[in-house]
Amino acid sequence: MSNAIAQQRGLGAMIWDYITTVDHKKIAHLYLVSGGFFFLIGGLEAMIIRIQLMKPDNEFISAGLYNEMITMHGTTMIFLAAMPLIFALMNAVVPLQIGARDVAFPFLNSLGFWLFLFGGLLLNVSWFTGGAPDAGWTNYAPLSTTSAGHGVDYYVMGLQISGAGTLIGGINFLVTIINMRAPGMTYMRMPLFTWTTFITSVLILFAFPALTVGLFLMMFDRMFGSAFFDVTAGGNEIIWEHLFWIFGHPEVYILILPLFGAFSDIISTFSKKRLFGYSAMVFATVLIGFLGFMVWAHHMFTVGLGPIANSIFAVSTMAIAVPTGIKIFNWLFTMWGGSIKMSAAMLWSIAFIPSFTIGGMTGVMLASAAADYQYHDTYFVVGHFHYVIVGGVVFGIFAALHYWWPKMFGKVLNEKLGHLAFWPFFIGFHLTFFIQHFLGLMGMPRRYWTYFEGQSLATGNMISTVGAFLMAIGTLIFLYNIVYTAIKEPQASADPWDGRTLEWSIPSTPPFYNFKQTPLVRGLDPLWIEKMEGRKGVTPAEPLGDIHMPNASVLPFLMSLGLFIAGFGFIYQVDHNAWFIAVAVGMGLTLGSMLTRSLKDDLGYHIHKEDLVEKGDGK
Amino acid sequence: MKGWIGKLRPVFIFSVLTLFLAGCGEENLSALKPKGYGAELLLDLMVISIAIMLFVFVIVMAIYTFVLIRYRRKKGDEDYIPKQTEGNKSLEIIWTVIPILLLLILAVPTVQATFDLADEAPRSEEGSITIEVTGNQYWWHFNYPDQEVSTSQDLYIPTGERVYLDMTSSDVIHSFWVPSIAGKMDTNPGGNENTMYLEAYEEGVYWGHCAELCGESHSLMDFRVIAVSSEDYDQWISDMQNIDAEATPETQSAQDGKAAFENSCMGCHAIGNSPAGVGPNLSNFGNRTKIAGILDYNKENLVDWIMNPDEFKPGNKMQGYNVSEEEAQQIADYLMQLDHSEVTPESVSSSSEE
Amino acid sequence: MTDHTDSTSKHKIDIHKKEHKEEMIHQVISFTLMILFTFIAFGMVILEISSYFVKPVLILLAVVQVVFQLYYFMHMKNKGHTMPAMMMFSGIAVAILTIITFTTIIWW
Amino acid sequence: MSHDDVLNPKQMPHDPEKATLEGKNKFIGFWMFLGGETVLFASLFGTYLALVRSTSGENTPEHLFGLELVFIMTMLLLTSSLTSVYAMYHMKNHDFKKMQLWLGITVLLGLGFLGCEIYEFYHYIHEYGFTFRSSAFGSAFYTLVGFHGGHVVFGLSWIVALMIRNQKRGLNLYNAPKFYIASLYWHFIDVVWVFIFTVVYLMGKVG
Ligand code: HEA
Ligand code: HEA
Ligand code: HEC
Ligand code: CUA
Ligand SMILES: [Cu+2]
Repeated sequence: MSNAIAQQRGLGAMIWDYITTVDHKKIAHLYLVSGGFFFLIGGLEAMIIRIQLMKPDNEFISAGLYNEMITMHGTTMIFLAAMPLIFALMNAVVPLQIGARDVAFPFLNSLGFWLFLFGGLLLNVSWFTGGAPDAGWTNYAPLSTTSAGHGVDYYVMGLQISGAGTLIGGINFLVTIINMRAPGMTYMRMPLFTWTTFITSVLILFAFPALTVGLFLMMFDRMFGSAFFDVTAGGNEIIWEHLFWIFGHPEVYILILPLFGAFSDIISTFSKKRLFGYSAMVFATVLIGFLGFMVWAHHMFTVGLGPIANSIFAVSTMAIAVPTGIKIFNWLFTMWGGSIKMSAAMLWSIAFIPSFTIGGMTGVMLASAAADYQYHDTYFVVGHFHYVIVGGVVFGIFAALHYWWPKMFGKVLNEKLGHLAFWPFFIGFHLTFFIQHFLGLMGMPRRYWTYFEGQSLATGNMISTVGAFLMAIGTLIFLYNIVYTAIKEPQASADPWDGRTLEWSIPSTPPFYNFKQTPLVRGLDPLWIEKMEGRKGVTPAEPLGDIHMPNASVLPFLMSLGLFIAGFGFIYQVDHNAWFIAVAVGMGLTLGSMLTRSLKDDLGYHIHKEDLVEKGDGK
Repeated sequence: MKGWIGKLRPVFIFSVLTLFLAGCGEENLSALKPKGYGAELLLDLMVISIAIMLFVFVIVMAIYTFVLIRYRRKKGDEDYIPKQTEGNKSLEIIWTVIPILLLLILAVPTVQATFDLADEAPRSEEGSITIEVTGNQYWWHFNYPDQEVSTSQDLYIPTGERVYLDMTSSDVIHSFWVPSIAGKMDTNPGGNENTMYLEAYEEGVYWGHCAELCGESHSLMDFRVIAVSSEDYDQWISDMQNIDAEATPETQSAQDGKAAFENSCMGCHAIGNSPAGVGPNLSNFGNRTKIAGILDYNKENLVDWIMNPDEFKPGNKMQGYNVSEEEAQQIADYLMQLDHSEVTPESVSSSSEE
Repeated sequence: MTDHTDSTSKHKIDIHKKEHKEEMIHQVISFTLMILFTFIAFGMVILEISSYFVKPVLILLAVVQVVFQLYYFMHMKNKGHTMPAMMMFSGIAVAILTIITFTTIIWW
Repeated sequence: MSHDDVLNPKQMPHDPEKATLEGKNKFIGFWMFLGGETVLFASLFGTYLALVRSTSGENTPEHLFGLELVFIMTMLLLTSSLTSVYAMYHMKNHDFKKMQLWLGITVLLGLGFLGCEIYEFYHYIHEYGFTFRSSAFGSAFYTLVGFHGGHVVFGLSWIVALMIRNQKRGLNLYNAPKFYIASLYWHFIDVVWVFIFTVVYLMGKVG
């Protein structure tokens, strides 16, 4: 029986420990490192894009490579950077916030991670095997179905595998939040980050199947000769667009909602105030999630759906501004009358409010269906979505990382360097993307490899590129901060921010079983309540007892590896039948691991209460 | 929607936009300088929406600035514990209802404009012009079915009149966009035909772009809309109808070029009316201002293009023929004298500059 | 759960057995109805009744059958199923939206 | 509750499938999964409905489909749904033998269904030359019905694996949730079939 206490037995042991771990806190580390890695790759791709567009008639990279660059930039950033970073936060924080010892499905949690990672690796292998996907991250048919080479096949297989991982992760969080809450933690006492994780998981559950089907159809068309999107055989290319956006629009709320939650927690902590309008915030989250499913066709206003459909989708899209506005105002009024501390985490959150508001407002402008005939597929749209994504999601990830870093790694990120990273990134962000709105209106379509002298687009693009470099500088300072903190900063206390929620009631970093005794929750912001009543920690809900823990397992890794191998088989069987061997080997590995999992009992093990007492804090 | 919005527009553009940029882009490329009905309608709509957004933004920023200045933690206040307010019903109602009202103000003109731009009713009237637009990787084909005239790359339309477009694609999805005259519309392959209309106010040459990613040379799939007076338009149509594809060119070089062209190029290119083709229709190639939509129009460039099209438009479909440099020179001579009409982009831009 | 004394749990088991029996009866009834609906559905098609009428009825019959499956066979009517029910309904809502789209605003 | 209790319950509780936390998690988690599957199949149905008229040549739904076989398949699958209900009934009464028996019957009925389906596909391909690649309708038909068939295969393998694995040791609190969710899966397969025979076959026949 493996012991989950990480022992310092050298690098090999540590790697093995991470490969087999089912501990949500370690899985959070895995997500963070791989998501961070992909963020750097996506950022590098963004820099190459910006360098190419720096001046008119530039030929820094070729047109074909440029299309691969934007496709991989969009795909990497959305699926392989933003999503995993969000999953890192959810894994690190949600079980602690609800007072749980573990997630509902530790094994599946690990499987979800490895599927994502192998899917992402598969996608990126395409760079080295003759060309990355080049049909845009939206992969519209028939451009994608007719794209030469195997790039799009990698897109299909890579996203299919990592998408399965995301779906599994989503179900895990749903059940964790439904079933694993500590006594007294009613739904209306859950911290906002937990709430938004919950709604996000619901969105994942209902949005990803549409992508799954879309990818299957794309796979069949490209690899097995079916005719879904092939108009010459009676197919219809618009089906892909619908399936993609039925998934794609909820996806953007999957990205932003968890960070709305993180901002809520951060803003209330650093204003020393309870979140203003808690129930309205919860309601707004649910409403955004709900409306998020009825608006996808706003990405298709120019497809020719007709004025009736366009009008309906325009109005329903605009409706989302209402719950989002509720949130913005509630954050403002949380700070109102508070005592605002400008920590680095708070700085990112403060910067988020106006940035996201601008992005949201350009969103509403886009929602105006007829006006979108001008905006659509121009840099105005690029401006819009980077404002919400970078100004919302990326700012949010930075804020949340600063906030929860002590809980994840036991040290507070250096505040000075935190501020130092913020300013170039913030200024660079506005320089890069604000000007793009005007470029769009001045007639610059998106996904343009180059533009010409004499179109008055040069100055704007130059400014935009300069801004991107500033963002890169900010990112590098942040990376430096991580290293600096690891070496120089002292161990953090359990509650460095004067926190309000349960994660701050246990040591930083928490013991692997999280809570020695399950806490009793007596209201919203349980730790704050206890502190106000003069107690040190949270009242336990049970006497000290044995703790049941799951076993580590290498099977999730093997299952994902199997699909990775089978992925190559599917991609290349078009060229040669022998590649079906890879399919067989890979699927054999995956199905064999699944069978092992299902036939071998895995009952976990117990930590005895005597051991808990001896270990004191579990440190 | 004209009226007050119309008056607001110049003021607005002047005050806000010029703040950020010296100009608003190229005269005939920018959506901010409308020269046609659609673009104007849409700019009005944008102005309404920007006004609403600015209003909201000012309010948000006012609260924001006040809060940040007033409630920032000060030295000595570290232990101060603020009042833990739960919320406020009337505030909640205010910031729910006011946005709803603002959005309604935006929704009404949005729906109106959406239906307006889809209005096909006048089309059935006598004499209305229909043009079939086909997007191809990476060029545009325009066919005037009623007049039996075809052209590529340059779309001629009369001013002050609605011209209806029936739009499809021969390969992947493209999107037809002339920012200063109208919005954009996708061209779909297969049976999903789209329609839109153009109405240009002034004579002029307007830039058009392909706005949907369609492959390597997506960014090079430019075209032009040439708006001319209705007399000139009629003139142009009749000039085009009377092209004699067999006419013998004047110079010897051009005559040789014609022979070489017929030998190597006719499989894809047509001179005279051809509702569709593998390559652009070259009937009035002598009147172009650009080669393949992007290159400056001169003989040198044309020869280069013929010898090596892939260098200028990566991935384009002009391939599989074999001509020598000399033949290319002759073909260029031939093609450049195919100027059958007095109505040309030059004639328009010179007249509109006066 | 294991700490009931023997006599009460014996009693409980009997009660439960009875409950299970009753539930089983419901399930058999719903099964019979489902079979009946299937007969009607196939019958209508074989008899070639006008399609304007048949199509909605077929859909209706399918929906009723599925309700039986969910509520009786899969116990969604029992307590402890609020979350499952909520998720199924959300899923069904998205499903309906999707299908409406695919039958209306995609051409031909 | 220690794990010895889980594997050797001295006394089975009322709802053995939900008696442990793991069981409860599986139960809720599986329902969530079914919610997702609903959207998955809806996307497939939507695609099918959008492409059902994109036929080529003779091979239209009216022409291809025969109702007799579909009727038999429907009866097999509906009955198997009932038999798996019986199995769960016996599980709740802690009667492992009978549970296994009814699960066995379920599997047999499922295999019968699968046999018919394979025959049907074979028939279309060889009699009519109607394949996955013939037309957009062909692609959509085989994909929708094939996805369902794939679910049947997976469901059957799952149930058989569970039956064999637990043959010797009987019902306990560790495997009860597994049996229960496998049966939920089986019902869901039936739910999907109800729509397939209605939307694909019956409405296809009506035209
Ligand atoms: C995190 C991601 C994210 C978020 C949160 C949003 C939020 C919104 N988006 Fe955005 N969007 C994207 C990511 C995102 N979007 C991406 C990636 C694309 C491009 C995809 C591609 O094509 O590649 C896109 C594209 C896109 C389009 C298609 C454009 C086109 O291609 O032509 C549209 C059109 O309606 C749109 C609208 C909106 C709206 C109305 C919101 C709303 O949710 C915004 C709501 C917020 C506010 C409005 C601000 C706060 C509110 C108040 C202060 C209250 C008062 C306000 C008013 C009364 C206005 N988005
Ligand atoms: C989460 C989503 C996300 C994020 C964070 C970003 C971040 C950025 N994006 Fe991107 N973007 C998209 C999602 C995102 N983008 C999508 C979906 C598209 C559409 C794609 C399509 O059309 O299909 C797009 C398209 C897009 C375009 C339009 C391309 C075109 O249409 O032709 C541009 C152009 O400026 C751009 C720029 C940037 C920039 C400058 C950043 C910056 O914020 C990046 C900042 C980060 C860095 C600068 C990293 C710094 C680090 C280093 C440089 C060190 C590297 C070191 C090592 C690797 C060791 N993006
Ligand atoms: C296989 C088909 C094919 C052949 C053969 C071919 N072309 Fe082309 N041609 C095209 C296509 C396709 C384009 C449009 C390229 C683009 O813009 O993407 C084109 C564009 C052009 C243009 C620019 C048209 C414009 O409207 O600006 C010229 C000029 C031209 N071709 C001349 C020739 C000559 C001369 C030859 C023979 C020596 C030739 N082509 C042979 C397919 C062909
Ligand atoms: Cu055609 Cu882009
Ligand atoms: Cu959207």
